[in-house]
Amino acid sequence: MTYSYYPGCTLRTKAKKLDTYARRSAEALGINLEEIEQWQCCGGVYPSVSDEIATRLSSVRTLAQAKKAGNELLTVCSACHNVLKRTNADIISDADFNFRANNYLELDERYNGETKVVHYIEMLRDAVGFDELKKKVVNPFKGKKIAAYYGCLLLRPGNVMQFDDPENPSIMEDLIRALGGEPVIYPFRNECCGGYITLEDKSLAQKRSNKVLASAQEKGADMVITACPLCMYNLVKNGTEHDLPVYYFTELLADALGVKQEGEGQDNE
Amino acid sequence: MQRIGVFVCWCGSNIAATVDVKAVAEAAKGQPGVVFATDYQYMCSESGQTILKDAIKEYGLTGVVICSCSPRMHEATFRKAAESAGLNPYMVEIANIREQCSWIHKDMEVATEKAIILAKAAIAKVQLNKPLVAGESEVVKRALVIGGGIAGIQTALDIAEAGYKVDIVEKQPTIGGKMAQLDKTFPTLDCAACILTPKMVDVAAHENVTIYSYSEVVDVKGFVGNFTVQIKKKPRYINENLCTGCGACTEKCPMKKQPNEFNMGFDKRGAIYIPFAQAVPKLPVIDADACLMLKNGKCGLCSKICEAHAIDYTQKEEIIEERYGAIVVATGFNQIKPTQFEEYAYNTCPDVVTSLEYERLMNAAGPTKGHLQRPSDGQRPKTIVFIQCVGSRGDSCREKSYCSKICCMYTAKHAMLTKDHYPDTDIHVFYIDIRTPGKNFDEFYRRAVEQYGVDYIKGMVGKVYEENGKVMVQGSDLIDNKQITIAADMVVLASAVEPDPSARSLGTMLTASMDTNDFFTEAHAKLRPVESPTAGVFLSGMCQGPKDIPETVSQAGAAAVKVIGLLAKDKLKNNPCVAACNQSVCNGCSQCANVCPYGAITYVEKEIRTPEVREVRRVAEVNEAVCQGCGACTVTCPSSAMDLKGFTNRQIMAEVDAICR
Amino acid sequence: MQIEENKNEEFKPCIVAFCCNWCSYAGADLAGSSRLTYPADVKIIRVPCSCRVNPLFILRAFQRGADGVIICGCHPGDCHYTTGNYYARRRMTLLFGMLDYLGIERERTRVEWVSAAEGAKFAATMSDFIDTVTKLGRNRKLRDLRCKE
Amino acid sequence: MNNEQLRDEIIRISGTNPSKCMKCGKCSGTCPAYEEMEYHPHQFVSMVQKGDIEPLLESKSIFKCLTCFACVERCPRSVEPGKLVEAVRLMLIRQKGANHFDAEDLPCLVDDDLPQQAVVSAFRKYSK
Repeated sequence: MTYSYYPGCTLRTKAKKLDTYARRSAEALGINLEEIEQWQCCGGVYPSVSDEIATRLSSVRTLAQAKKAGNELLTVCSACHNVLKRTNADIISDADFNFRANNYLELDERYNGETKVVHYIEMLRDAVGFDELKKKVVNPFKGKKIAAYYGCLLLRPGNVMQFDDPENPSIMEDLIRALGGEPVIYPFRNECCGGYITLEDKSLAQKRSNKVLASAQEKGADMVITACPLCMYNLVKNGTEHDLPVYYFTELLADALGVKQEGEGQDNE
Repeated sequence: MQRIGVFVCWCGSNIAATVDVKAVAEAAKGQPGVVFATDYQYMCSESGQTILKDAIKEYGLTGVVICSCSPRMHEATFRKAAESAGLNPYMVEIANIREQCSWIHKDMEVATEKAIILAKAAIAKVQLNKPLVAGESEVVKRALVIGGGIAGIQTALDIAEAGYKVDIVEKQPTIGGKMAQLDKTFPTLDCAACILTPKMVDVAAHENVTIYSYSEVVDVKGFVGNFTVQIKKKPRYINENLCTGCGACTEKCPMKKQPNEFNMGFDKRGAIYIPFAQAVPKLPVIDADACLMLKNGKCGLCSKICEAHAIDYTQKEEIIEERYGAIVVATGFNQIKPTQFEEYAYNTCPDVVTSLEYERLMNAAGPTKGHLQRPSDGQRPKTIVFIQCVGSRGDSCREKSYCSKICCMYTAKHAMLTKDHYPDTDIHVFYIDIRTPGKNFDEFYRRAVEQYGVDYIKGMVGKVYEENGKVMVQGSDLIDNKQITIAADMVVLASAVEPDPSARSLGTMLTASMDTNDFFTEAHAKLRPVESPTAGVFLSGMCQGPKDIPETVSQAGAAAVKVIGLLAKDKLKNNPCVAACNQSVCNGCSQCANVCPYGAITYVEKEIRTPEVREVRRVAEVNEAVCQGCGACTVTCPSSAMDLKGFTNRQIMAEVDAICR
Repeated sequence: MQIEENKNEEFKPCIVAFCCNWCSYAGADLAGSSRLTYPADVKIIRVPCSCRVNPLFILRAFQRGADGVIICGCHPGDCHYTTGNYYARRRMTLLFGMLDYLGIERERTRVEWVSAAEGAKFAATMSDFIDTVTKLGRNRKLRDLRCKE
Repeated sequence: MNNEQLRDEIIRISGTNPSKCMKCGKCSGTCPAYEEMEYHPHQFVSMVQKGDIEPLLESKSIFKCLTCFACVERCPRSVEPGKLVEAVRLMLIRQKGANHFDAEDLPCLVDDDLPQQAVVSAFRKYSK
């Protein structure tokens, strides 16, 4: 199985772990990731309003490139996933945006939303299968109580993202089970960590992140996993009232699959 | 050539404001056959009808066109008026220039032009109309009520009291419906069981009533006055004639772990069970999915205990066929399970319940004997939050678009009853609007606020979550302009009501139309609220829309009156717009009989005499009492022998021509 | 004949709608009582059931200058006469295929299911159909060859 | 622009319809940045509906929205208040010299671990 892979800018720098382990795990699972050539930043946040055209163009370009390769487009970062998937939905449902974006980009072939955007976890569920994944686990996280942190971007808006039930998701919990851990369900797993507000109002980001961690801790979590570099930053840097370790889900995955090399200890521990 | 009169109605300003009625009348005058044309303010009024009658006599009219509202509205009115003036009623045609013209167009010129075309089409049709005489058919003097809740019980009782036979079909093992599950009823707080159970006994004891419990309607054929219905009796595995209802079998059943539906799953019942103490008929039923004997032939304990030898594991499903003159739909409602609204944590937190579940938790005959205990740990909740409008009044695909109507009142009831039992309970109600339009309703709600000190918070809840053993409710208080979080012990969701899912297939069987929410539609929203557009099918209770008990009971009575009015007739006038065979060109190919959904077409050997031929051959004959006039045969006939009276090929072609020209 | 196109006059199509009495005609009434507007180019003929619509009526309409014909019936399974709309659906499938073969564009004919409760759908369907036919322009394939009075 | 024009412009930018609101307040009941906002999500809806945009443009509230889409997801009437907040913010920062965020401010805000994503997002949200 081959996917067009879109890492996104943060995975090249601050969130190298998210990327490295995603690639290594994919290899172990027999999934081929072909990085898209000359990809551009997705823009970081989806512009919610309908008259923002330019800010969505780079995403359309990425989507069109995946279409050329004929593969589904795989993302790992929640934010990139949200922006790309929603932009793709807009191309399909918003004729005005489709018209303007295509006219502006002047691609070889008009892009009409042909690419399917898939998140890495969806790939694990649908292409690999959690049962199959379980069979390939060599270092199960036995007895570990792991809290999945979805944040807002993977799930919302539910009708576009169609990732899971936006209020009561279970996909990351299923992943944790497949890796041998014990999922911890806590109410703030789908509430915002504060996101980019850390630059505008640090105290608000601290408040939100602490709230998330407190909720996970109250339900007995040993660690938290996330798919988003910004959530990671907020939970670690702003959620200072709690010392729950936070990992990228790919790191756990690589560890469980035995492809995490010696010396790459869980440095958040 | 007909002598046609054209009457253009203003409908006050409804038509006249957008259609130049004078111009329409003027244009009609120039049409072939039109000898008289006029306009009037309200054609349907007494004086409007007089104008029509006088003109028929004065001008010797043989055909009439009324340009007015939809024929579904007043066709019958005008036909009756014409008949009283000596004209055959089927010589009247309506041009719909209100619903299909003046109300949908804004520009006077455009609307007038269209109205003239519609008038011309109707005139062209009337040119070809022929006087029709309606036949008659027998009325079967028996009614069927589908659903045995309070609506069905009341309708059946009223029909039975008038002296007609009536059958109730109830899919549950007992009648009583949702009302039997309720504790007290608003706004008088009388006990639901105390007012319902005597009615259940009355209806069961009535000599004119037959109850088919644990049964479903599986097929409906026929038409008003003469329906043939198949009822499937599901096996109870109990011989009804032998069983004494002692209940000994239910006590000894080893499979005691089945969730009890009547108590919303809060306690358990056996595989053989009587739904509740006052069930009617008071007979046990065996849950075939749980019974060891039925599943693998091992056990048979209940059969050994039963002194009356009433247990019959071999019982099979039975189909009963019965004929009815009228059918009443009383299929009721369900409260939705708010699993789609996980922001309220219904799935994840056991102490978040729906209001019907709360009703059972409060009920003296319920799983906790009336002691309020929260489901998670059996503790008495000290702080309770009620959330209104869960799943109602929405616009997204999750919610129902309508107001469920009863929630405001039952929540006030729950709050007061809880405070009555446990005065130290803190009660908060999140509401969007309080809707109390009913007699003594607002006073009731005010009592909850003023006397009982229930805290009503205008705002909606954004998230419910569990934290440190409490149910945290985060919502907005719009009056104080604050976001608040209440640490509650229990949360009660007033989730939306929806029509019972069985209604959908029933609607198809009855060819009774439903709205987009699967509520049955009424023949007229204001003037015929208890009749379905399908003749002979009547509506009672929640199957037509959300309503409370008093409204349900009054609608049930109204439906009964309509049924009685129908059954009181010995004969019904048929629709004369039925198929007719031109036997001189019929070749007896049988194609029409194949497509006829009613079996109205038979074949006879008949001598055919035309100028060219004189022979005996097989030709089609239409049974006018059975034909419903759909017209399927007319199109299928290869020799165009079949035609539909009132909608003949030539008439429709004339309309097409008039529109296209 | 081809000069006609150069006229600046706005093209107003002539559209015939056959509506069954029980669902679609009632839906049209509901569109009216809800004051949902749609263009006046469509004129409705009431028939008891969509299965009453003889293909000849449609041919006749095109022959007499209609630019589009739409047939509206109850949703499948909801027919007042139980099965009428199924007959209509099959007959129209055949007829539309034939019309297409004759060069009358597929878009000029349509079958739609509109229930008595779907006033909004009725108005939207009509607007959309009128829009489609308007874009196609005048129907010239079938014409009345008789001498005009 | 007068109030009506302002309202129409916000509706155009946002692509959402505030008159669908039934004033239930669920958006404000769900908003994680509620305490930090002077005008709360439900007020955005009602004020936009009235054309009362000026106070919103002047308020810090437009920079407090986390774009977490909680109100968008949970709004029972599909009003999606988050889009209105975004539209008001855009109306402001699209004006010349109205950038809320300057590249010069950045160095003192950024620490070693801050992901690029945050910087990109913040510029998207706060500047043009």
